[in-house]
Amino acid sequence: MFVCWCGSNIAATVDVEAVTEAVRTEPGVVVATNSQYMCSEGWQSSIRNAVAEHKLTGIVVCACSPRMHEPTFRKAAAAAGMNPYMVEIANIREQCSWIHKDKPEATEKAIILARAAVAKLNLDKPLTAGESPVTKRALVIGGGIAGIQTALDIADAGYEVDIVEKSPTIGGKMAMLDKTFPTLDCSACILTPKMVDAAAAEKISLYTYSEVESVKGFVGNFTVEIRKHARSVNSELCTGCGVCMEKCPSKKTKSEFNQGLSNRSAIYIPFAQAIPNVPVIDREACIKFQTGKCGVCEKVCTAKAVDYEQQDEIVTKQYGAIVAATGFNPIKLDNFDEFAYSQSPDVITSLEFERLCNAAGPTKGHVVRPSDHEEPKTIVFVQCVGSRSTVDCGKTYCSKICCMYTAKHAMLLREKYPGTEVYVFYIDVRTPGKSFDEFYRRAVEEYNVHYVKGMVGKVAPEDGHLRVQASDLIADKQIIIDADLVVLAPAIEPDPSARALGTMLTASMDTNDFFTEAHPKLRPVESPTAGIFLSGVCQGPKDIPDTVAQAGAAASKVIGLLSKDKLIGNPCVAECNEPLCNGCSACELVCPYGAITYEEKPVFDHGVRETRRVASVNEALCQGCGACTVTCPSGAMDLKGFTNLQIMAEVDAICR
Amino acid sequence: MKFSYFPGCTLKTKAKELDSAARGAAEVLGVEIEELDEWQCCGAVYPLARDEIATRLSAARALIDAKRKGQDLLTLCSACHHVIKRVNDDMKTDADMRGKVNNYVQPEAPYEGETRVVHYLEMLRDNVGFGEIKKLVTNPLKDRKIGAYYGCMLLRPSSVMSFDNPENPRIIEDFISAIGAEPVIYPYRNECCGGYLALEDRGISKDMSSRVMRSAAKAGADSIITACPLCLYNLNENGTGELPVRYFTELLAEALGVKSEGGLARAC
Amino acid sequence: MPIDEKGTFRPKIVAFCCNWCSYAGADLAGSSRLNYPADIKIIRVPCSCRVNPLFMLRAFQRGADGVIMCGCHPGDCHYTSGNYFARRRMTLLFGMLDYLGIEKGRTRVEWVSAAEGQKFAGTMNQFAETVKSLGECRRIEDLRCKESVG
Amino acid sequence: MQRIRGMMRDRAAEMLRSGSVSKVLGWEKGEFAYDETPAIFTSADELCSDNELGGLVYDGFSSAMLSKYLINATKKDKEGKAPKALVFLKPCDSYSFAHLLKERKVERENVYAVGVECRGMLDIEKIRLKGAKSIKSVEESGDSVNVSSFTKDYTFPRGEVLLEKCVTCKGLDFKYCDEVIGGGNEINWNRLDRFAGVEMIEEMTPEERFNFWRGELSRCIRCNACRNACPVCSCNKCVFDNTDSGVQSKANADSFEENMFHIIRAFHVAGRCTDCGECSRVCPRNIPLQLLNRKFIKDIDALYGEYQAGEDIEQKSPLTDYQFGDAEPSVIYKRGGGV
Amino acid sequence: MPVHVDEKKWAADITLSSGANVKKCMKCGKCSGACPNYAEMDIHPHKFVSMINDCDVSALLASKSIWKCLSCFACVERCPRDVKPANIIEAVRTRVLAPQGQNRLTPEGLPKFIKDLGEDAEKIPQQLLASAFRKYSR
Repeated sequence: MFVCWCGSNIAATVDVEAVTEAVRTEPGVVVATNSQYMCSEGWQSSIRNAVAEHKLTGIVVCACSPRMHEPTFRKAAAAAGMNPYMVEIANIREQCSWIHKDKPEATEKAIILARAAVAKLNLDKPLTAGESPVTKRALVIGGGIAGIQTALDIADAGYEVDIVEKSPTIGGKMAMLDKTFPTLDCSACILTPKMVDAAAAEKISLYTYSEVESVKGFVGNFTVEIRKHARSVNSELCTGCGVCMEKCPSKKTKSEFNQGLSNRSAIYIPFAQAIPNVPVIDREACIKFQTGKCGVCEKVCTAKAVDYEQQDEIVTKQYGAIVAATGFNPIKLDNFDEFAYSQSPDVITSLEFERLCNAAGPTKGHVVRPSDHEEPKTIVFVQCVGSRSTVDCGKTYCSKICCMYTAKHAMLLREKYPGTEVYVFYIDVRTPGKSFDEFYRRAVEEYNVHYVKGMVGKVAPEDGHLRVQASDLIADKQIIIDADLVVLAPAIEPDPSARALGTMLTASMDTNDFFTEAHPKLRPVESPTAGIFLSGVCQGPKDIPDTVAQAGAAASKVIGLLSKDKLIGNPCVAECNEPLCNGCSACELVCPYGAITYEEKPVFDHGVRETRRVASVNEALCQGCGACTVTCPSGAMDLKGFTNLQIMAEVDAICR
Repeated sequence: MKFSYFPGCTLKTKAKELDSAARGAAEVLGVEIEELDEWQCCGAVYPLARDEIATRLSAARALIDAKRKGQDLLTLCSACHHVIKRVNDDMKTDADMRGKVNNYVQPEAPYEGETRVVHYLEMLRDNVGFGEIKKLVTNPLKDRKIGAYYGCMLLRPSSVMSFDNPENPRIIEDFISAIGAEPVIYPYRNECCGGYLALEDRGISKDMSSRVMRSAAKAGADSIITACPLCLYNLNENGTGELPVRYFTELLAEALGVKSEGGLARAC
Repeated sequence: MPIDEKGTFRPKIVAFCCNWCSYAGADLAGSSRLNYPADIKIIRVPCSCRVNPLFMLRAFQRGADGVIMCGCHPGDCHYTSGNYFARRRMTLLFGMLDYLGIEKGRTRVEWVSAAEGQKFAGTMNQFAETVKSLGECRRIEDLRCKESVG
Repeated sequence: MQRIRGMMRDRAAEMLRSGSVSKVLGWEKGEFAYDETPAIFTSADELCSDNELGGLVYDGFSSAMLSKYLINATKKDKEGKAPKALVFLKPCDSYSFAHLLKERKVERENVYAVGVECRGMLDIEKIRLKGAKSIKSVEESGDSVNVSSFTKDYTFPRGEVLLEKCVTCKGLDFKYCDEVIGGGNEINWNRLDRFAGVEMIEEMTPEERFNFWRGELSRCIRCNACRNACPVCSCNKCVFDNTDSGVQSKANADSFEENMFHIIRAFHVAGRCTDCGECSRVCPRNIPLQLLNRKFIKDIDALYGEYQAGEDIEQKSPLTDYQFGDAEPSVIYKRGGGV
Repeated sequence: MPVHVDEKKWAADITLSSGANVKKCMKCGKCSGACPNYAEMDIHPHKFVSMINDCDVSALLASKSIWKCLSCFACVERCPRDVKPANIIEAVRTRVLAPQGQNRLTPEGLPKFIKDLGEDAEKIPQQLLASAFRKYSR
């Protein structure tokens, strides 16, 4: 029994001496002592000495949360030659000293917690963790900048990596952007080389127009089914000449890539630099698929690549690690019609504005009103549309990127069209980041953008203008602006595919469907589920620099995992006491991992040998949740490390 | 289809045509309307203060009466609808209020917001169906360009009223299409007409009502319809006068070929 | 009746917390220094689905005055589905305890995520208050056990 | 009944003679006119004999359920071969049979299941309570029951002397039977709602509920009859007998401690109980144990949709299944009565 | 900032009666941006929220804005934080009307308004009178 002071963290409200004395007489306790910092190297060696001297078979540490130092003490026990799972921790810091002010009360509770830990330890059995091999290949889900960067870094370390992207090309949202803040360099110029690298890298395989269908297995040994949607074009044969797109008679579909600001053909490549440079047929829009008549693309294709018969294909592959990089979307603005988004074509989102600005966009970079293609003279930007909102249609968080890209948009407008008046309505301008605030100040000071603190209350499309009614909180007045173009900065939200993927990966998500990290500060790129890593906005709003940094961090974690030949498993797995097993299958039904199977087995029960149908646990698949143990009517299923008797012993110790 | 019906004071006096046209149309549509036996004025404005009980009682009584009959409560006047629906929401969600009101009214069983409050327009949309109305129209109002005026009370606050998208509603537009006319969308259809300020400060009502009417006229409407007697009064008396304003039930009755005393006789 | 020097009743409360969400939530409550009564003692389990209704009965039998179970929010279970099973089990158990005449306020289930330290402390304060107001739970307790232990 | 018995005998004897089955599970006469007991017949002669105790019988006292006997009757021998048994099942017994199939306690191929018509079983206690003592014989004819004792003869309306479990009969359908003898799935007696008893308790105050159960459960003598009769309680080794389970039996404990046994047992069979009512029927202390199980059934039906164990063996039982939108445990706080 | 004791209590009363949570306000000003009668007001919707938060109640009680708010709920509807400024304005108004003799509109005073309207007076719907009395008197 070792009691830690944690400096004054514990010792200030818990009388550690009293705790030490109180537990000394508990059954099984041989040594009881306390010290300043149990987790320090010095004390860990004293633990080692005590183990050797008193031939200890188990240790109870009264200290901070086991979520903090359980691994530390287990290592110390192992180093002392003990079974590392013969360690129990009584949490007398987070769950005692930090929350209670009254010293006698806190001390009493600490003693009870220590007793419960002793009671549990007395029933602990040495456990041996199983080992499992590591498949040396990684899967990256999502082919935006986050996924591309992660894959490049993993491949660079010499491991194979597959990217699964659900749209026909990699590139993601970054491919749609015009310039990037705060340097104003062209987005395509810095992204395209990376896309090309990803396509060319020997270790990287791209699965575009594909989705993850199912995920089974566990860290080091995932089995993933990937559905390759039928492109209707044979990628091997296609030369990417583009004749099919020119000749296609169905040209009325809104271009997803251009945010609906232009139309595309039914057979299409989203944009010129798309990778792979192979078109897909949108079967909903294709005349051949809808009516059976047409077939123009097949006729004009000299490479004979068009294949109407192509079917979806399921590819099954093994991976050691999976990276989620599913990215984001701006929220739908249906519930923000006070800004008239669905009532006027001249009210646009910032992503639509990016396409209007972009030289490769639908207007060749001319910023014009979508309604009449006139150059706007007065432009109003509205910040925080749906961000920082506690009403149903909004998001409670700050979307982080809008302040900076709006400053960029305003600046670009004023530079290109010096005759324009540009207003930005903001609640706060948030610019933490290197050279960010300077960038925003340039917009105000050098480019004369009108920043107004206040919110727009209504946009009324009238007489070909947009009558913007807003408040100016500094001047304490309501202002009316007749604008030609209104640009809304919508909140960003995780891609809708993330939710289903989270369930498949058993990776936890927060209430906004962002993936949760294993620790918000110390393990920001790992999911709490082993073997699942997070890259980019799927974990939380981020700009490009942050995304690339996180992508690299996720890659390094993956590389660390793949570099191991074997993984030590969790020994706290379910175990079937065969003579007790009824063979009823209840446990099999509740196991989320398919770790339980039934076998006909000889069973010795009271000297009788019988062949019975009994449950058998695959220790490599079992994650140790314990669902089976409770559902088992006969008590045959138990969970190592958290056995029925152990938990009841804890209950008894607490209640006595 | 049978509904309890709360007409409200104004429909018994200045807005008789709103009421009579609604009853006439309902007959054609096969909707039975049963006026509550003893209703009292809803108070016309919803008491925002949470500590006001007395001003909620008449709405609560109407709701309890409808519950007793096991019927949904149909309303027509925007103000009545607003008040009754919000009081019902209080009864559902505010335990404190619920206790106090029940204590006052002493119904046989405590009322907990069980009654569904349905506006006539919602009834047309959800119970009859605009498609069905289209079929029953004998006198489609062709070549008419009509601007729907929602005002405030039907739509807001949407969390309670849940009538339609509060910033871009379509129920009256769909109604206009159903009776064969062309709906005209204009940006001020959900902005205030000036409301009760008409009594004290007519200037404000004039500004606001004129803005609404101008906005509709600019968008190409040849008339405006509404469900609210006060909106109709303000637009007619304080608007620019460039467009006629009618109750939506009048046009419904007209389209369904219902003969009515008074209402339809008015020229517009 | 366990009564402290100040003469107030000190209930015994057992809290089962799943390792991934609620136990972490409790840790967060701790590191945020959010106070709740020392009467509450937490038992760590891997998942709320590990909590056998038997454990709760055992706690009452051994003299607990209240038992609370906390797990990940529905949909967020680390093991995908554990809390769904736990939810059904506990709902039925609580219904049965109520049916046997045990006060409803002595049992509770609350979903607390790792980020909800505030909620954890709030829940515990509220629960302890309720249990305290109900007084000592004599009903289900096995008196013999108490005597033999001590 | 005589006619049905004849058909049963003919059919069973034929199956035994042809070797299609090696044993028949039925009922034979007991010491008195009303205490028939389950019996295993291995020869046609034994089955058809009409001497004092021998021979297959079937009448209003054949209430014991035979389903559970199949577990042992069809157990594999040393060579791993399982005998095939014919079993007679009343409608409610067939649900329990189905449940045993579902939990793989009995393999379908080892059983030839014959459903037999049931018109509700008789309750000797009720007959006694009506004044009939020293009963010599009981004859059933139509809707009346003729009881003759050594002193006097009585006639009772059948509906008044039915077993409690039959008064609240859940239906006369047969599940998973190979054939049915007799039939008619119309209940022709005055049936009470099976949840009426549960509702009555639910309407009590917590204090009353507690006192009610304390009164009932304190009578328990831990004879284990309920457990032994229960078709769902078929564990190889019961947790109460297992010294490693932490809940092993504690005989002679404080009286109310026994409610732990019954709560745990009720929870163990929750979602699996077929509502056969054997627990209440066999209890020598007349504890209404079925009211515990029915509480779970009622809650399950209300919260997770109607579920009848044994109805469909492919269906997941409610406690091994879930829905995202399931009710939260806090629903119980909304129920009336107490805090 | 020292706050007058009574004002603190008033602010608490008003907050309670309004059912609004002024602490949730993030000072974006959308309420005032949405208000259709902003020009007529001396103190604007967003300031009602912040002044209640600061317990600066006397100024609000004297404000003419409470008679100009139309209860059109545009501010309530569009507030991204669900603060309900209109409820606060209403709560201030009820507080002003609460003492005896503070009614802004009385049955005796009504004929004057109606006379002002001239021959239009007969068109006034009941609804207008009822709502005006509710808003201006107790």
